[in-house]
Amino acid sequence: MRSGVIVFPGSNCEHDVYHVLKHVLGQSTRYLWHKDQEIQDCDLVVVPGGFSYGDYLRSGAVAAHSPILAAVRRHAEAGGLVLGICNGFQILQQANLLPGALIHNRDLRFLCVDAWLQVERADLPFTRGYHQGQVIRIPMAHGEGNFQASEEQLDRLEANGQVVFRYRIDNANGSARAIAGIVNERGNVLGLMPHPERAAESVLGNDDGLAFFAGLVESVAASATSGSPLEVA
Amino acid sequence: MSLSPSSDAAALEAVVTVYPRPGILDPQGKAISQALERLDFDGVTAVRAGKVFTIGLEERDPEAARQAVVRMCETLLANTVVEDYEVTIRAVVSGEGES
Amino acid sequence: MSLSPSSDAAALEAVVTVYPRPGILDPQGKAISQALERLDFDGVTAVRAGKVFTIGLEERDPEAARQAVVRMCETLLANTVVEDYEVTIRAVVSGEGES
Amino acid sequence: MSSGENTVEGFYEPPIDAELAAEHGLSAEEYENLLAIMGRKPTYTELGVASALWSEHCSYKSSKVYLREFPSSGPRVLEGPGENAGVVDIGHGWAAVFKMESHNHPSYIEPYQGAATGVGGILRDVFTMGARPIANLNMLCFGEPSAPRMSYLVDGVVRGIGGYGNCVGVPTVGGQTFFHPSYNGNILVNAFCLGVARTERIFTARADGPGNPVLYVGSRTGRDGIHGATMASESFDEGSEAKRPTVQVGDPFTEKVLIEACLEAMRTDAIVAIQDMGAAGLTSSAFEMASRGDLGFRLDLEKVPLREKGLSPYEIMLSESQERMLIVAHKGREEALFNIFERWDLEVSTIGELTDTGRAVLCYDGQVAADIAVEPLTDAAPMYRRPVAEPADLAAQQSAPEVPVANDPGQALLDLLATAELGSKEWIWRQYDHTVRANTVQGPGGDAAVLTLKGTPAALAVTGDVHPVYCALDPRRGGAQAVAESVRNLACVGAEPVGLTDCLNFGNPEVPEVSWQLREAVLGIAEACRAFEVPVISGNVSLYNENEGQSIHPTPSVAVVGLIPDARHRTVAHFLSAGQRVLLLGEDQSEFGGSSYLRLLWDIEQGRPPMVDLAREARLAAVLRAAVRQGLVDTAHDISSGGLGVALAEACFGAGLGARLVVPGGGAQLFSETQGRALVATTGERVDAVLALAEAHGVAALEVGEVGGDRLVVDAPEGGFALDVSRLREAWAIGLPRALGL
Ligand SMILES: Nc1ncnc2c1ncn2[C@@H]1O[C@H](COP(=O)(O)OP(=O)(O)O)[C@@H](O)[C@H]1O
Ligand SMILES: [Mg+2]
Repeated sequence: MRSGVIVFPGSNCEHDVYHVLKHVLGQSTRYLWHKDQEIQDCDLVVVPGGFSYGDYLRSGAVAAHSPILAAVRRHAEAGGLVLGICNGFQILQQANLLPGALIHNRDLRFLCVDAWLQVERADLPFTRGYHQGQVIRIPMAHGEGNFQASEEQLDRLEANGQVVFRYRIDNANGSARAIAGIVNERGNVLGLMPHPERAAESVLGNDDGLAFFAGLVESVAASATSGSPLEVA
Repeated sequence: MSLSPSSDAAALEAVVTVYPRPGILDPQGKAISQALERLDFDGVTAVRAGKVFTIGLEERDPEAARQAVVRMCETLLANTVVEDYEVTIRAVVSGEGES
Repeated sequence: MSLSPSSDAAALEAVVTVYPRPGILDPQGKAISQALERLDFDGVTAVRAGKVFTIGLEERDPEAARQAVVRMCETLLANTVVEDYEVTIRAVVSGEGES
Repeated sequence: MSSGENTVEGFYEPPIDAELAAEHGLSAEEYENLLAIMGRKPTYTELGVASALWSEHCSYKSSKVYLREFPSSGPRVLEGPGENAGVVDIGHGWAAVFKMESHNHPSYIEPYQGAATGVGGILRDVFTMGARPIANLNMLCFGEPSAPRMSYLVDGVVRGIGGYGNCVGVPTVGGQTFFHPSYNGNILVNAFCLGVARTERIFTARADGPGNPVLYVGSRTGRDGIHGATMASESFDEGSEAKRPTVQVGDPFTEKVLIEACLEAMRTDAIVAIQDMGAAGLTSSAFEMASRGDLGFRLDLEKVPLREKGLSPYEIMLSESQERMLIVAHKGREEALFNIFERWDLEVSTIGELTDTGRAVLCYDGQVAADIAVEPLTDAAPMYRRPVAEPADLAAQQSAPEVPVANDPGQALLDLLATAELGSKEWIWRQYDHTVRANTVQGPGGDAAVLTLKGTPAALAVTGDVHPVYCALDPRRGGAQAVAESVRNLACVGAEPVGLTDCLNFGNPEVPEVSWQLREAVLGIAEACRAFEVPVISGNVSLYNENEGQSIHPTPSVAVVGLIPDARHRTVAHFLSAGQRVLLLGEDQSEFGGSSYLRLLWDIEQGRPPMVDLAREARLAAVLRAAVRQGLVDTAHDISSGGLGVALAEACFGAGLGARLVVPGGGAQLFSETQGRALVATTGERVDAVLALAEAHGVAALEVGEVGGDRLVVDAPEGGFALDVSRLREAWAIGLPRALGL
């Protein structure tokens, strides 16, 4: 799998994702610069966590207008895989690649805890490493991760099977319907608040997140041999 | 709204306020209500918390200025999925008064 | 300032704006200026970013209302070490207009 | 240059006299000395510069005589005190770079920005050495939770530390939080940062090569934090609000970009020296770089990027605006640097050059605002051996208090756990990103934080300690105790200490009792460092911490970095599974001086603090390290504040597991704070192996029971208790937020 990890000024998880893809999984991985106009030769584009451009105004608001995002949009439209983690999720939302909004956590504080996530569907390239209903432990760390959307929109997300990860045990940031991660209708753009890349090595005492990336690698490899497009039917 | 009646040549600035849409969760407004209550401020019926921006403009035509600022709101300053905004164009007041 | 000329019995609300003091670094304002520039909005001379609160009040006397809100600012809404605030008392406008 | 008149057109400069010098904090003697060095009256800018360089903060004039006591060399030490941060070799071609610094006064005035800029400052000290920051700690001392403004201060400080650290993406992995009335009017915020660098890629702030250009990078200069004293002087037109010094506001985004851009720039070979602009801003950074290289420099101050118009040369030299760096580049190779900084959208400008004159010449539009010899000014920085006196009431304070019996030890334990001091600090650290960078093996909540060193089998451990009450009752013992506890905490995760940094927070050194405390604490730390063979590689001193004329408790914070050769050997500080058998290492001596039990339950702050037997501590640490590294234990937790009772309860919380134990003593003795103790838990044959290991090292070891169930049951001759773990946990979990009403 060839991956590109975007670097915005203020990104701070780009090294972590790069490390997992490149060094833990041995995949071809490179950084993409926020001023780049093109994405070439990438199966997967990762929009990493951090505080892009400081996020002083609103998380993701400025990054959504950066040159690379136009290229991400084209990549997504062409069926390429796009993964937004934490700030990356916020950015994809601000760029209208994913629905809803991520507002301040319920108690208005930054929250860094391990989240228990239920995998709602395991038929996506992003979740092939898990089985449906599996509960995994993934670190989260954010101040604006409270997923909100209108009731109709939430119903639509549920009906379409776009809710991919849900908080279990504790919905600490107050997200509507405990939503932690969603996918677009086509199934190739995923955003989630918790950080699977922070739990991808056994030395850290938790590698629940490794299957996330390993599953992606498998999916891409499988689609390459079968020649079939990546997204789910 | 409150367009200043000053001459066309006056320097303009925009004041933009951005609030969570009615019906959308406003954790900040809620927290402030509760804090005010805890501090024994009675008689507060509701609090909405938002952001405000004062934007100095080179444009001297109020209508053109408004249009530009509305575009800024749509693209950057407000998250129109969950927020409403309001733009006021006024002549620059020099010297900031504290109430 | 812009006290509405409505009857004494009108419901009041306060609009409080809170800005970083002049001279103090305003990273948010700076970030917004730069972002607007990157988005090709020319002609922006300066951006100041602050907070705004709309506070519904039971008090019907504008002066008493102002005094209460000033106290809220001093104790909670503004950090007077680094921020200035401004209070406007007005009659409640029902229905929010977007510009 | 004649003085007493304006040096630069357009800026008012007040007449220079002894009074103005005094307002700048210079004593009469120091001012005389300055006149002698200069051979004339200084200009206004020169006076500002000299007084900044000779301030306590920059010159360490009251503490320097003591700091020499610290052992600061060792086989691993690559840079000791004197640089922006200390550097130790940790093998595999890597160096650990770390330092701690205070931001006490600013945090009391504006807690969010004060704490945030404290974090920003210490990060710059570390990355300026060429290191990538990988972990932060924060050591906090607050007043009583019920004191005025206190919950506001706690909330602001915690948000500020989080706001800055989270944004720059450096995990905050630990710290300490203490509450005591002595900090009611003067809180302490000490920030520590650890970075890693390749050993061959360490940068220093030593200027070299006359003719080399001086570059300014980062945020623009505003009127942030310019000398309070000078601002009070009449030299400023009154009523001119805009000229007032302003609170420093942190911009973590700019810092983050600076980190990335500087680390990239450091790979170009275009940098001769680099230094952040910290306290006293451009003044101290420029003078320190020049004096380390025995050179002079010329700055064209009109080239300094300004945030607002009209800053005078004086203000430009003394501004403490954040997120700024000073770089000496190789002449002709600036282009490479400009390209990098511009790629990161950072402002960079050449503001001067190095000279071989040995003089600092500060110009503004060609007019000379200052022309002053560097070396005499930095060399002549005052140094005082201030009078010391043991406090008159020391003997009374140290007299052994009567220890009230604990009729209901279970209730006493619940009450202790519910205090802000001993309650869980999770409310604080869950607001800090402690997992970013994906190195965190053990974050906050354990005895020491553990971070992997990617690409190697090794890990780094880090912890910080100080017990201000012990230090008040016996500063020498307190200083030694802080080091001993850190070393013990590191040993619990299998780490061997490789270096220490300190932050000495004291009251007014002109009070002889305070200078005595300072001396004693330093001697205690030094003695312990020698015993454990831990070099002091960096540090910071914060004096004049007073509360209505009353000095704070002496608070010599220390942070120690340790090395774990193989990160796979992992222990945690809590019980892991039913059936684990629990062992006590070390023996209780029934010591209650300064203890939590006496203070928090009986309001008695008296007695000598627990003895610190350094040889015994070293043996205990050796046993713990060996046990962890040989995989003999899965749980290790040190016994400190609140004694065995609190340590046992804490060990139950991690996995919600109870234990059934029989211990000696009991009653109040469960809360004795004798040092040199730890509890470990393990299974099967490893129990005997641990006992044998302890015996071989001459450390007392006793098996006391077994993990299991959901109750903590402690049997003891003088009274035990049996309590649901959930009940203990509840008390402990909400103690801190409830005390603060947050
Ligand atoms: N301000 C803080 N920030 C982060 N972690 C903290 C803070 N205060 C305390 N902690 C963490 O809480 C735990 C308990 O602290 P403490 O009782 O001082 O530990 P110990 O007694 O082992 O030194 C430690 O893991 C420490 O790192
Ligand atoms: Mg401690």
